[in-house]
Amino acid sequence: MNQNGRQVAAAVHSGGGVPSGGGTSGATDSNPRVSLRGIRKSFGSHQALRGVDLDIFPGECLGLVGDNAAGKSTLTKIISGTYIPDGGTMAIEGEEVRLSGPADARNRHIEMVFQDLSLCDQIDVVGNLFLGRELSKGMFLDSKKMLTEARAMLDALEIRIPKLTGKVAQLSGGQRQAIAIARAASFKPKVLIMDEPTSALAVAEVEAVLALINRVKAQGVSVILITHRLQDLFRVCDRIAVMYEGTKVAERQIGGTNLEDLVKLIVGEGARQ
Amino acid sequence: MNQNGRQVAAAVHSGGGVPSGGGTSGATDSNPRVSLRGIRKSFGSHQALRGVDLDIFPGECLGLVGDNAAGKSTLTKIISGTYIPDGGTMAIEGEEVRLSGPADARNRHIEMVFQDLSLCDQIDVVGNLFLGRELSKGMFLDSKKMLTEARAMLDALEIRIPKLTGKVAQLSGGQRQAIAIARAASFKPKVLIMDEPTSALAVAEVEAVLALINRVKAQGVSVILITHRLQDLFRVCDRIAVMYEGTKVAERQIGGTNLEDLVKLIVGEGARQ
Amino acid sequence: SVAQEKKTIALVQINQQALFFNQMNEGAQKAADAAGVKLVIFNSNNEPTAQNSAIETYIQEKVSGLAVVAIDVNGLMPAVKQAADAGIPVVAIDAILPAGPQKAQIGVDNATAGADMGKFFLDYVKTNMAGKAKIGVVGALNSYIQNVRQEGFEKTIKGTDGIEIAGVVDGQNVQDNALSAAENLITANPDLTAIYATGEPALMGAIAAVQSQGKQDTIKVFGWDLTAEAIAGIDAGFVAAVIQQDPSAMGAAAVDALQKVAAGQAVDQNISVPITIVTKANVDPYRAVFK
Amino acid sequence: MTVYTERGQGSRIADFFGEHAQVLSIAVFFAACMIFFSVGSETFLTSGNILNIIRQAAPILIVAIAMTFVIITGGIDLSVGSQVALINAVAAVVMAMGFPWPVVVVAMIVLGGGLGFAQGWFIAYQGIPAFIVTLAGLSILRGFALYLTQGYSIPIQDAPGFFALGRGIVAGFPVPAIIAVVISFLGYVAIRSTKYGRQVVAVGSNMEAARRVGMPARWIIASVYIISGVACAIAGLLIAARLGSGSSNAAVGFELQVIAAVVLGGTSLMGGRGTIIGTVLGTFTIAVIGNGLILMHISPFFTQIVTGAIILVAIWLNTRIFTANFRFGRKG
Amino acid sequence: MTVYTERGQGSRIADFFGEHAQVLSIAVFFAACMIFFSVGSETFLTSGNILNIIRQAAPILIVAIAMTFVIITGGIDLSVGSQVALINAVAAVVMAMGFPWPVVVVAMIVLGGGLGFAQGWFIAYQGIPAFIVTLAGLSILRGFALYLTQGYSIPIQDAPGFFALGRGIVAGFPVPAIIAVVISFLGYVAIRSTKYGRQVVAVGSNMEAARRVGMPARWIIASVYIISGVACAIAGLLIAARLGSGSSNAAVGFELQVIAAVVLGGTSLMGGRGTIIGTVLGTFTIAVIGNGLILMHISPFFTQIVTGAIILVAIWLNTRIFTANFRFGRKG
Ligand SMILES: Nc1ncnc2c1ncn2[C@@H]1O[C@H](COP(=O)(O)OP(=O)(O)OP(=O)(O)O)[C@@H](O)[C@H]1O
Ligand SMILES: Nc1ncnc2c1ncn2[C@@H]1O[C@H](COP(=O)(O)OP(=O)(O)OP(=O)(O)O)[C@@H](O)[C@H]1O
Ligand SMILES: O[C@@H]1[C@H](O)[C@H](O)CO[C@H]1O
Ligand SMILES: [Mg+2]
Ligand SMILES: [Mg+2]
Repeated sequence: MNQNGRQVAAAVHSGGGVPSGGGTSGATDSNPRVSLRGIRKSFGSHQALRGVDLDIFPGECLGLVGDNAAGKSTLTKIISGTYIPDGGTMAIEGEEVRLSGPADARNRHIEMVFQDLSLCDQIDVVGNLFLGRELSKGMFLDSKKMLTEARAMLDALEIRIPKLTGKVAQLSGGQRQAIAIARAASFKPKVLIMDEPTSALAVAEVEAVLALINRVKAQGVSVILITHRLQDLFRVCDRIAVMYEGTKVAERQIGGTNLEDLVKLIVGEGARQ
Repeated sequence: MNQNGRQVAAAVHSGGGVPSGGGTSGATDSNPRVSLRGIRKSFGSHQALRGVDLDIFPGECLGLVGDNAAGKSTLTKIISGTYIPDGGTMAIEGEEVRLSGPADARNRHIEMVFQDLSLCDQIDVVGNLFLGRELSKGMFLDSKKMLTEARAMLDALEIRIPKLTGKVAQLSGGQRQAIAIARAASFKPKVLIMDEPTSALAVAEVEAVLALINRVKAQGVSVILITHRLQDLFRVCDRIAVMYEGTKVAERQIGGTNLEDLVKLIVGEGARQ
Repeated sequence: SVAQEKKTIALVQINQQALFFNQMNEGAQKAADAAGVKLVIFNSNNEPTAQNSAIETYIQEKVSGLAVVAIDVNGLMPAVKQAADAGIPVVAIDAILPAGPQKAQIGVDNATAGADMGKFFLDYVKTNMAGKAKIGVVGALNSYIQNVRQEGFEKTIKGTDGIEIAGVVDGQNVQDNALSAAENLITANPDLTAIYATGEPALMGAIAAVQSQGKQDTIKVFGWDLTAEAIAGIDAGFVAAVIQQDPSAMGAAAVDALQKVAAGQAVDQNISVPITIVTKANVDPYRAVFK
Repeated sequence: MTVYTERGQGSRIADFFGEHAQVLSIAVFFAACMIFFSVGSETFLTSGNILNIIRQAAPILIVAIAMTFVIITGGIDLSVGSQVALINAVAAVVMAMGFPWPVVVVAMIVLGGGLGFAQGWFIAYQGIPAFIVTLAGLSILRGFALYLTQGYSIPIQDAPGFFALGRGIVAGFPVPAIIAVVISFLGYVAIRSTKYGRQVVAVGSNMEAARRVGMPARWIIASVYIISGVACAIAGLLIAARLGSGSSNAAVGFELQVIAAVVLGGTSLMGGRGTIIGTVLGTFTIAVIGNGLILMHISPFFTQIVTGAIILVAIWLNTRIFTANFRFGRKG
Repeated sequence: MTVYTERGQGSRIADFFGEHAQVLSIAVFFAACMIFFSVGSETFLTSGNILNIIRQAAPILIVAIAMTFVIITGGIDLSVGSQVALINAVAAVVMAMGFPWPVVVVAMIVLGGGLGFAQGWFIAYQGIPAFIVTLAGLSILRGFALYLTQGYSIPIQDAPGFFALGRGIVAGFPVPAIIAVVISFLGYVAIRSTKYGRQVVAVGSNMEAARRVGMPARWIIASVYIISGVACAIAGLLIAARLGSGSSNAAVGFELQVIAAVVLGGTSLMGGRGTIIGTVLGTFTIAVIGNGLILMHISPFFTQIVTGAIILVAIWLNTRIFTANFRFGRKG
């Protein structure tokens, strides 16, 4: 895949500097890595998503914000293959795809940090980091190598976990979250989705995650960051999309917005018609 | 219990404006509502708490901060009767008690919002709000009354949950957290412990929770707030305790500290000997 | 090795849920007490391999004789041969083992007894039911012996004018299952006039079903194995006839045979313990046994 | 043009179907069985046969109601068959000793509750998995029944009042059926509308959460085994009254029948979710199948095969067609 | 004086005991049983008797190993007894038709895998609870065995090679024991050290998480039932070879024995946690108790009571003394 022009892409793409509502996010010079159109998803009679369009470009970080229950997690779960949408299309690097499931998405280098973390409590820290990607020597797990690499993965996030061969069940909330982040970030994703990755992290660890985002962005990774810590957005995001009750109601270049503006967009004040 | 002098208490108590380390938090004019001394707790060979002293006064909000895995959740779970400490003493309003379990703590009006929320997925929103405190008419649940009151409880937190008779399993992360908060705050607690209550909440909801804390404080409730959103501390807390690797390493009056100072205390820089 | 003075004989039983087997155990115990030998009993709870395992264990213990009531008559043979090879005499009770090293076969000829009951039934129908009957069978398809009894009976009555066979229901040798099955048999065939039950649980179920359906006046029950309930049924008139084996005598005969073999005496290869078809006419002596 | 619109109110009917998918699907399946057998056999729909089915199903239903409570807490009781057998045997033995039957009935219910509590204690207060405790109970209690009866079936004589429990008819309905209906109704109300029912669901849904909100979690868990014990006692008495005897042979394999009925009714073995209506329908579905197959003159060699297959198909339809359809409701 | 100190490294021994509490406690209990019976009976420790126990336990052990996989995924297989009976019966029928025994052995293993897959398909791909699928399987498969044998036992004749599977001795060890040991070893390695084993644990620990990281969750679940089917086939063949016959009555109640062995070995019925060593110890504990009680000449009226009580006590000690002590380690 095109390894060039990433930095460029991050800078060049335009996409609704104005709120774009039900429409597309506008023309752009670079090609989006992932492009969603008209995504709908209902659970029973509840319409979680009511037709969402979204583009994510290589090397950019897109902030996804919105009120609780706006549909952020649901939307990103569709990108990661966890949910199959009821309607709408998804294109990866221009090619329309129907993800058959998370395995499919992972094979296409789409990784996600889930809001619920999705760890296996009875498996140790190393095992969770390599879950679904176990290193093996012939038929057997290469535990030694995994242990060494696991340590490196966690160090990058500045998280302190004394015993990597302990089960994750009893770790503290922040430790667990760090494991989920390390797992998603460490295997060279092209799209990295983080659903409130820093909610349980302490100050230093939050800094490490933000640094991580800037690092992978620089390598051309497309990052989607869901967070309610709005000030963080301004430190890593290039563009921000705002969701409201299952729709995307606005999109802003980071330069064209500020905290106050975002808060207003999120709660639907002023812009409401 | 003494309903007077709450406002006073909140203002009057002094307690270590200097870091107090292993010692007590110093003399004070008002009597602490809860007073911990030398609390220790191990899980297997892991020492989660290594002797913690802490006082919480009526009508004050104590911020409890610290790195991930420092032992904040464990400490507060001891106050709420969820864990029985291995050593140390706990006094409530001057009287030494050994909590026999969470029921005991709840009877003493100690309420807690757990980091893992502790909701029953298969029970509806109303049921979770009234869990353990069901209203009944004779032998039967008074569903109607509970439904009405539940709506009021949630409105106070400005959370939007369309269907209160739906199961909580499928609600969004923020909605679930709001339910847990409403449950702990609504039944006239004397001690309200909140373990990262706003981690999954959107902006407006966070504001509502902070407002709630200030409101209950004014009514004389002792609040313990664990959070990694340090700036929030300055909006509601009167005093801040810092934990590090299972010990309390510092205590600050809110006036005597700032963000930078707190971050340093948390990561152990400068103060390390 | 075995208890020093006393010799030990082991009895490997099918289960203890049917009275039949318990009476056999009692008979064997009495005979053992009389002969001054120790009797140990293993209850295999209907599990065939458990019987083999028990025999293998008794071989290790070097018991002086084995009596077996087989569940799987073929499957028990390797263990029987193993015992014989180890010099331990074996006798079989009730279930008929295929040819092998066992010293004796004790019990009734189930096929013949089934046929005898068939003949009795035909006579009974002729004299008491004006030659017409619709009969259903409550069987235990998982019991080899009871299948033999069913076949022997069915062969005899099949094709007789006036006799209609309504079908077979499976009580699985469990009393409550037999009850439900028998009740359903009765409701499925409102014109049913007779039931043949191939064993104790089946008969118990059939009797209770007739009572619960209030069909004492229209249905006659024929079956195997007396119990207090069966005697009450005979007294009430709706139980026409019950084949009574003599399980206690079977147990005793097994112990006696083993004693004889140990003493070097010859025993009959087939020790037949006669059956009695018990009716109102000859039930009295059994009242004492089933109180 | 930014448009802020609120989500529409969901269709109430779709929500209703979605929430009650399990019960609805077993109801549909039950109706299908009824229609099938009514067409296939003239006898099936006769009142005699229907009463028959209800009477036969009564002991299973009573225990299944209790088992629903147990399973909702995330537990299981494998010992119900043995409990029934033991009560059945003890009742007969005690009545043979000459105690009047009403005394025996009360004593047996107390005994059942006691047996249940003993098991519940190990499960709730000692933290031993229910599966293993009640598996041991299955073995131990039937062992006691066996020991007590020495394999004899103990006849119960001259207790017409007692027999009426099993065989009597009141206002055209068999007494066991009336008892079962009353118990089902109590169970229904308890689960849906009482504080205790809420506690049972809470413990099964999230035991630690229930404990944290101050519920007496251990006691609640122990209590469902007491309920199960009492239900087994009632069932054991009904069976004794119906058979007119007590025997250690009673209710062999009963536990699997009961659990099958409960699960067929949509109660989740993972705990936290279950309904009494589902259990009632599940029980009658199994009873109707057993009865119908005999009426249709299916060879007895096939009954086990056909019964198993029908249950599998029932659950399969349940899972596939109903639940799926409702869940992914407006797929189109 | 603020003191920043790091927590000390935990004691490795305490951690080891804490982590392996389950296995250690069943090991201790097993050792206690061995000692008790050695003292109680002279025959018990003879090599003949020990080999006997091992041979007798082999089929249970083989299926228990497979069941450990099933239970680790959070599933259950209640149909193992019926699968064993069906394979047992079919093998005898087919051999009676004159097929050479090695062909029959291969065919039965394929058949077992097929039966397992059929059940696994319903469970994994159709989302029907394992309990209900395999409960239906229990009924259906034994029904087939019954139908096939018409309730009779089918003798197997003149197949010395086949008989050797069940009765042979190689290098002083019974062939079934050797097979069981090999299978246990394979199971041990698979769970601990292979990617597949990791997948099995992951699915049992958090099925949705396993799916989200791209594991073929459904296939993994289906696969453990195939393993179970194959294990049942092997056990069914060993039993057929040992008994020299096939019968629909084989392995009645086998499922509960197997599950008891697995649970006794510390595998959690909630899934995600289990060990092969525990299962091996659990199986032998039950086998030793069965054998020991025979040798101690316990009255058959008491064996059920005693067996159940011993199992309960074993688990109780396990839960109370060992686990508790290690968990709350440094309480003092
Ligand atoms: N599996 C599900 N089944 C039913 N409803 C669901 C499911 N997942 C989400 N929903 C509903 O869809 C809506 C959107 O949920 P979602 O989790 O996407 O919100 P969110 O924007 O991530 O909120 P938060 O910030 O609180 O995490 C909510 O109303 C939620 O109740
Ligand atoms: N139930 C438990 N069993 C074993 N270890 C535990 C248990 N609970 C907590 N711990 C350990 O105790 C330590 C402190 O955990 P705790 O949850 O109190 O941290 P915390 O300060 O709340 O961290 P965070 O900010 O990440 O929530 C951690 O190392 C954790 O692994
Ligand atoms: O001969 C016996 C008895 O008749 C009893 O009914 C149980 O099964 C048979 O083996
Ligand atoms: Mg979310
Ligand atoms: Mg915490």
